[in-house]
Amino acid sequence: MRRPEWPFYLKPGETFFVEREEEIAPGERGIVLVIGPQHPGAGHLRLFAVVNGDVVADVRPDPGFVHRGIEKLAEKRPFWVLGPLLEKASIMDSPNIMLPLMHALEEALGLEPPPRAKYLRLIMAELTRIRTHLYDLAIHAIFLGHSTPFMWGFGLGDLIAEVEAKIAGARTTAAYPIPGGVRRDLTTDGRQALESLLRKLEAKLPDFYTMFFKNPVVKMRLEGVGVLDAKRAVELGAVGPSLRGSGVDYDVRAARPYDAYAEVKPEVQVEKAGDAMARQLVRWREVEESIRLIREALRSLPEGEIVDESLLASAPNYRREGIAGIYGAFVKLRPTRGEYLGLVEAARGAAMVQLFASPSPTPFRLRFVTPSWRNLKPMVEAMKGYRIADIPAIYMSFGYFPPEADR
Amino acid sequence: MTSADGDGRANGGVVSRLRRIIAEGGLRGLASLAARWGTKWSLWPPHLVTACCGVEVGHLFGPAYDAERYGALPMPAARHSNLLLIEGTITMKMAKFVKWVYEQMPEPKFVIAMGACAIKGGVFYGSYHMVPASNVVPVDTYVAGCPPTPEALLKAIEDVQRRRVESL
Amino acid sequence: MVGAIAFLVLLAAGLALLYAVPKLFAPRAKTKPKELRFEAGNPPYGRLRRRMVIQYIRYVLAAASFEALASLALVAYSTAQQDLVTPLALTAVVAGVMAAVGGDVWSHD
Amino acid sequence: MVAAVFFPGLITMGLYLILAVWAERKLAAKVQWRYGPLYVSEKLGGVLQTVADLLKLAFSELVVPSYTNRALFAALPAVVFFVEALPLLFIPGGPGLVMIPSGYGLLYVVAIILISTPAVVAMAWAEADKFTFIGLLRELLLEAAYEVPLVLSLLAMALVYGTDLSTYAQGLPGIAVNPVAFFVYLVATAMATSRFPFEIPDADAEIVLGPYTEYGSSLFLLAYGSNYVKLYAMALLGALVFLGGWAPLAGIAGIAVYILKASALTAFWLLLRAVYPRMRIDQALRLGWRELLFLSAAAVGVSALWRLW
Repeated sequence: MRRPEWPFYLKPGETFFVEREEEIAPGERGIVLVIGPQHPGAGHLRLFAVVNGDVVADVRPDPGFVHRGIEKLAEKRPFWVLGPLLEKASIMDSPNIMLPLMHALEEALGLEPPPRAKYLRLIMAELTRIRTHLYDLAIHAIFLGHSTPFMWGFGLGDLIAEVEAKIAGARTTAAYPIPGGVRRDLTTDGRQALESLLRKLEAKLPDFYTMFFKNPVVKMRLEGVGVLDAKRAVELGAVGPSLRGSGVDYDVRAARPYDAYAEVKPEVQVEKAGDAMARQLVRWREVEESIRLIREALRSLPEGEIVDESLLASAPNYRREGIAGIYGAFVKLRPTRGEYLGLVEAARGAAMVQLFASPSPTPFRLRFVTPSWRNLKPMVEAMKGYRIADIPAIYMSFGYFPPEADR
Repeated sequence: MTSADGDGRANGGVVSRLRRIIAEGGLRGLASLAARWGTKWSLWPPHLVTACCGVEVGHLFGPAYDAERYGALPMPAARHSNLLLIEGTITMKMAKFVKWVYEQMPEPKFVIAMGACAIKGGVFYGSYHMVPASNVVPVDTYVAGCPPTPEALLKAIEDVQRRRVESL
Repeated sequence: MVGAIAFLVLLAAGLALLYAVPKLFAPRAKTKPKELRFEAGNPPYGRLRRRMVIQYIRYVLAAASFEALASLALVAYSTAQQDLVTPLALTAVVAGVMAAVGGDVWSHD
Repeated sequence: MVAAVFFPGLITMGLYLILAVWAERKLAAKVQWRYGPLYVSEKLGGVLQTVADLLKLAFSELVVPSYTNRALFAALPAVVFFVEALPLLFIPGGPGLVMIPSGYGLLYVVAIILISTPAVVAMAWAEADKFTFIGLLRELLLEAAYEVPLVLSLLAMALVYGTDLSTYAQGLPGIAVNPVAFFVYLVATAMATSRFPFEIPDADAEIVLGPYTEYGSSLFLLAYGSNYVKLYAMALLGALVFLGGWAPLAGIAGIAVYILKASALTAFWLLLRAVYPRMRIDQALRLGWRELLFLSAAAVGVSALWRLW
């Protein structure tokens, strides 16, 4: 078999951004633990943790293991294929993480999704919010060594994935929203699948709650661990459940409603404690809130088209060709020059796209700010002063997802 | 059930097959048979997540697909694992560690490259910060998809079992 | 006694067999990373400083002293069959000391 | 000789190792809406999975890194395995079915259980990497947490039955005499064999695999298997001391009863994996030196009352 030569490992020293241990840990005290990238408690992030006995004195993060250059690649791609590129940042949360781009593009192209599309976006966004929260809870459980909620979380996530596949066409990366609408309509089949999914979730979620949140050992591990008070969380720029877990009442869906959130109003979930448990409780309540939102949106789902009328007018073959016809219409569109902003509440927090458009199909520049990137600094600050065993517990309470952070 | 059993039946039962193996290869032949059978049903991937395909790997070991049925069990460290699951994009920064982990794994070892990114780049084709998996480690099986479904991964595990392990 | 010796010899033989099997039959490919210490996928970083976890030293001290008392109670009882006083007194010492100083021991974490 | 080879000796020990690992995976899978190991022997529910893992590990490359003391690195897993198996010398498998008959069997067993932790510590020390060093410290600290309650709970039983293990199968089972001591024994054994809420020394999300991190191939088998040997010895001891061992039967049927009781205890310890995450080391230490210590002291008191009454 061919054994290709890869020269990197011959020069191991160059893999560290801090060459010498002494620069991180001055003096003789403690050891520097290198956690990651091949470490079961860190995923693809590397943490240099200076531990003084069992207490973490300092943590230096080394992100960038999954930096694939999404922002740079976006400058070479026409706007109608940017969605699938940006959704790879957070694939289980794809409708949410793509939405800011869609909002920016719609503004640049002068499109406006019809009401039905807005509601469908909300339904899919909330569905994947549930899935992402369950993912974070499941991974948090396995980081604590609790394999049962891990399995249950992924089992329920699989049910959601199958319904996503039914509605949008793919388990994880469906690229459901498109500029000016959504990719597929909700059929009767999809609606039934969605309703039965919600019933199943409501039947199974209490078990998960008992196993995870009511478990005495989980309480011991999470309560009072990784505390960030409201002031500190805001200073460090935490977003999403990490911010709301510290008692700050901020949710983009409520503060700056987009799509159908103006009509289907979410209730912002806030916890005061600011510890790992509070952040996960916020996630849990948001799961319940999302189920309510989906129900409400399904009840008041308006009839009508799922893409903008003007697009339909310029794509006469849409009825015959389906969504491919719309893509034919995109080719003829050109964005107006200018700077556009999209800001939405993704599952892990506020996601923002800043689009510098020029009258060519490719954007001049695209800036993509993801919630995990914003949460990196608070996460690292929250780890200081706690135990080695708390590192994974704090890590996943922020729902840190490296592909999302590194883009 | 397995091709080994199928062959066994075709050649007149397990006992006569064992006798034939011992006659042909002696102790070494028997050892190789045991090693192949054991390795086939015990492919342990180390915990090395390279990119977002890790989400579907989670589902692979979740209740719906349950790769543990095939004997695959995620392991924390490289020293006691033998199946490297490359979960999507390998960036330049990660490539060093993929190589390092691969080198740390004891022989015999197998590699499954998962997802369009690991094959040629996928949606990130042309990025300045990534390499295809085949430039870093010798890949045994590729799984297409972005991300591949867990079924496809199960298929890849079966493929490694049948095509690679049994021909050791 | 024959049984005990047979057990020990057979066990040792079994364990030796487990060393022999990979030595004889396993494939071998020496690479540099295999020779170095495990560091979560990284090349070895920094020195290994073996420093005791000072935060919990009080528990080690308690264990070192009280384990002797508890074991002594067991031995004392087994050598003087009807004597209940020694084991009870020693257990009372262990529990009493911990009850007296425990608040201080448990609170410093 | 029967005791050495059949029960509680080598053959039962080997079968226990294979079945306990399989049962652990199957039981956890059952709770987690899964099948667990299956296709390796579909008709038998995947019971050969452990055999396959064993063969896989034994036939894979034996890596002994050069940065450490190679002889110690390679030898210590076997030493640990050997030491963990030593309590079996003194545990009777039935009336007269014991390798070394002794009036002080309980004392020997306790002594061996207490000296086995230094062997694990030595193993982790020989590996000499940061994660194993932390695993070593946790092993030491956890021993500090469980050993006094464990010794006291066994002392409580000795106050009632004496230290000759073969007398424990007569009369009332220990659980009826002193349920407090039984509870302490359950928790202390979960700590001693690092069962789940106390799987602190080899916490994979924190310190990779603690003392087992560096071992592959048959070294991993020995190192990891030693844990289950300890579990086997502790399950047999618990079944004898607290559940009456082979009582009420004798002979082959008695052995079956004894194995059933030990399996029930084992299943309890294995199922903890599906129910609890792991604690932090300071929490385990506080538990050991507060709740568990006073419970075990109370157990000694209960036994003294029983004797006086």
